Amino acid sequence: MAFDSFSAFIAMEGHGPYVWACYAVFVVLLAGLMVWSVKRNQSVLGACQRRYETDAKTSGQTTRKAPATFTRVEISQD
Amino acid sequence: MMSEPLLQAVDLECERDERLLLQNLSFSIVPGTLTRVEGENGSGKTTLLRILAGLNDAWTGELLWCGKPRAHDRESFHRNTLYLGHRPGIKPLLTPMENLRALMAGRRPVNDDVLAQALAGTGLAGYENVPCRNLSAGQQRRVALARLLVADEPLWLLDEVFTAIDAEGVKAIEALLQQRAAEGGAVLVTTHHDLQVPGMRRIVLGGGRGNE
Amino acid sequence: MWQFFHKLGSPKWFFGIATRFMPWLLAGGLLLLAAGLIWGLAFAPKDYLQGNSYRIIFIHVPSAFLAQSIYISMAVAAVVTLVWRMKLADVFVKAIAPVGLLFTFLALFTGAIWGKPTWGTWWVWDARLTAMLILLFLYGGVIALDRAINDEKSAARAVAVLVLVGVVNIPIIKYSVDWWNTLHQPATFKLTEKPTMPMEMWLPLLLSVLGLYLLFGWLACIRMKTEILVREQRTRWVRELVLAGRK
Amino acid sequence: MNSAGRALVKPVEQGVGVFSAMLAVFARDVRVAFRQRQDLLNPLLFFVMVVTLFPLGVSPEVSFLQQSGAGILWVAALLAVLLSLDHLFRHDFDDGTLEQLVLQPQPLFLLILAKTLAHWMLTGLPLVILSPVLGVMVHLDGNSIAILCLTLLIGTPVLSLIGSIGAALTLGLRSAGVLLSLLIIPLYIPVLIFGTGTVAAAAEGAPVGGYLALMGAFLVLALTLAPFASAAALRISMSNS
Repeated sequence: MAFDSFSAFIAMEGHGPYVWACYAVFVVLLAGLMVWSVKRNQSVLGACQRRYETDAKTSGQTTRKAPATFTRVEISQD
Repeated sequence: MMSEPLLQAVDLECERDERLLLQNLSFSIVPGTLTRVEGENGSGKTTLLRILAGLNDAWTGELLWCGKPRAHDRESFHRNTLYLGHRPGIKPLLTPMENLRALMAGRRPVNDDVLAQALAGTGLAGYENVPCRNLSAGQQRRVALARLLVADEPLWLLDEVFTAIDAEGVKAIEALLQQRAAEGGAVLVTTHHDLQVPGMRRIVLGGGRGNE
Repeated sequence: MWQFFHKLGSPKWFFGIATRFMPWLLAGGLLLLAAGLIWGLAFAPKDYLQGNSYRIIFIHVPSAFLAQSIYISMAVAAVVTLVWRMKLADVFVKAIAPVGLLFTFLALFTGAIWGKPTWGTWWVWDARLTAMLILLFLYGGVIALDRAINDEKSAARAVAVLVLVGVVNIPIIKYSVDWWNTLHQPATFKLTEKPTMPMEMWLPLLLSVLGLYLLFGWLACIRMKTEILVREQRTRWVRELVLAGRK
Repeated sequence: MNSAGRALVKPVEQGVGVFSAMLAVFARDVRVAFRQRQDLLNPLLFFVMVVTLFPLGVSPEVSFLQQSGAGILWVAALLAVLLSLDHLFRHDFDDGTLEQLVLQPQPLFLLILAKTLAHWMLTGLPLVILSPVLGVMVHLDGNSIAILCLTLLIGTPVLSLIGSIGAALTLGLRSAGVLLSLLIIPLYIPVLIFGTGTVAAAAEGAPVGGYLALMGAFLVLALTLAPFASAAALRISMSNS
């Protein structure tokens, strides 16, 4: 141990705020990126699952495309 | 006289924005034929033509030029292919004459008399030295079409040639394409105009398969 | 050889390998990083010139290392994308560019904080910091271009061109910034340049660099897996994999 | 349309030489630019205005201007070139001439080189010619002005060449102008550093031959590499449209 006491370790002879701020930001950002990456992975995975499930339900009933008619849309004028 | 195909597509596939636009498309383009690419809006006609012309590189499959992969001799492919797209390739600030000269410059030098004749052939006699921005949309397209009257490329890829052209012009262009095919050129067109030419081949996109 | 190369580019193959390696990467990375940082913070001797503020080196240097090596690895992947059109290479570039941006930012941020006790000011136009700032801009450009192009394949290829242009420029930028620095403020005290560094300082630094590289490996794997899921969700193998994983 | 005299269709074996194709591209761009002279003036006006902002915004003091004049002029020129880059391919892209350029049976990078040189001649070169006047306005001495012009003369083509890569990459995108600046400015930094550094060195009486040679090396590097990158980028942007 390079320090005499725990408080000396925190203070680091006056350089404490700088050192600890750096470490805090480093840890927070790195952990944040890691957590975010995991979260995103899971959300994409979930989205895929939902998609496959709905696909499985609707499979077989392919929707036929309605032909274009270009009829004018009636707008009620109340 | 059935000669070797100029351009051959094997299992062409193109995906765009997560959508499979072209799939399992195989066909060949033979000299002396007129082929029409058919399909509804959004079926990939323009994309297909851009792929064939070499503008779009985002496809898989094989494209053979005179039997060899096109990538092997791109320069010879480009030298022998003429593409006219939706956008006519006409600079509004230049005159028809200057535009035509610039379009021909990288391919084949043609003297101005010939170009003037070509312009006259598209009905633009007298407009040779008017800036193109003063011409109508149809006239601007005619400037681009004037290239067809002097082009010696064996393969023509024409996207929506008849857009903004009047009825008389359409008839004349139809005749030109037919005559070109008769001479041994290969012409591929996309158009919504009801093109009726005897012996015309079809490539149907969207649900259908290639080659009639 | 060719077969192997082809296999290397297959997303399915990568997915399996990545899943197998990821726990090891994560555990090893966290362990080494924690060991390096604790050693550096608490046990490494004080620097006789800078005092305790030098302990920032144990995160500043690894971040800077990664910031640079990530860009270089992106450039290698860019060559692969452009020459062989390997899917996995695009995925790699897209997945790790934000990671590179983060490490560049961390290197800059820790450098700036370190500057305060050392130079008495938050920011000095020091050659290294300035070069790092430009690297941050390069990362920003890569990410902005990737976001701006809708079509994935075009985006990947455009980004590859940009990354390659950037990597050709990096040595030139580095050299010119060094020269500019000597022109304007001759021979300042450099943060990390030490003629001699005792073993007790080197070892924790080495540990944290290694740990961070392993963590980067883990980050790359999970982000690439996500990206592969997004791109390949219509393929059969992803479908089977996802549905099998649910049970 | 009589076909009597026309031979049957045969493959085209021989084309035009690449040099005359390049010349045609160059000539067309110059001609188009001169049909719209106002556009030629815009970067120049921008250049003058940005330089004017510094005495107004910072200080009109002679000593300040003398010291930072070269830097101000360089930054202003860089921004002016950046501003004009958006047009390098955009109009051609919109009217379809760019498609036809890509399809020419010529090496694309050489055609792009011709286009870029035309761009430099129409924007960079006028800036170089105007810079002595502005140099006088920021109280640079004669020697500094001469060196400044020389660095701009070597540096602005590099700006155009590197910029063409960015212009090709951002072609057809929304907010392409801002994105272009984001991509390109970091790559401009070495040229800027050596451009202003050379003038500073000259002001201190140091020999500048070596620095100028180095800038020349940048130019050679940009001339050989940038057109390839632009051509690749252009093909990608074309595929995407």
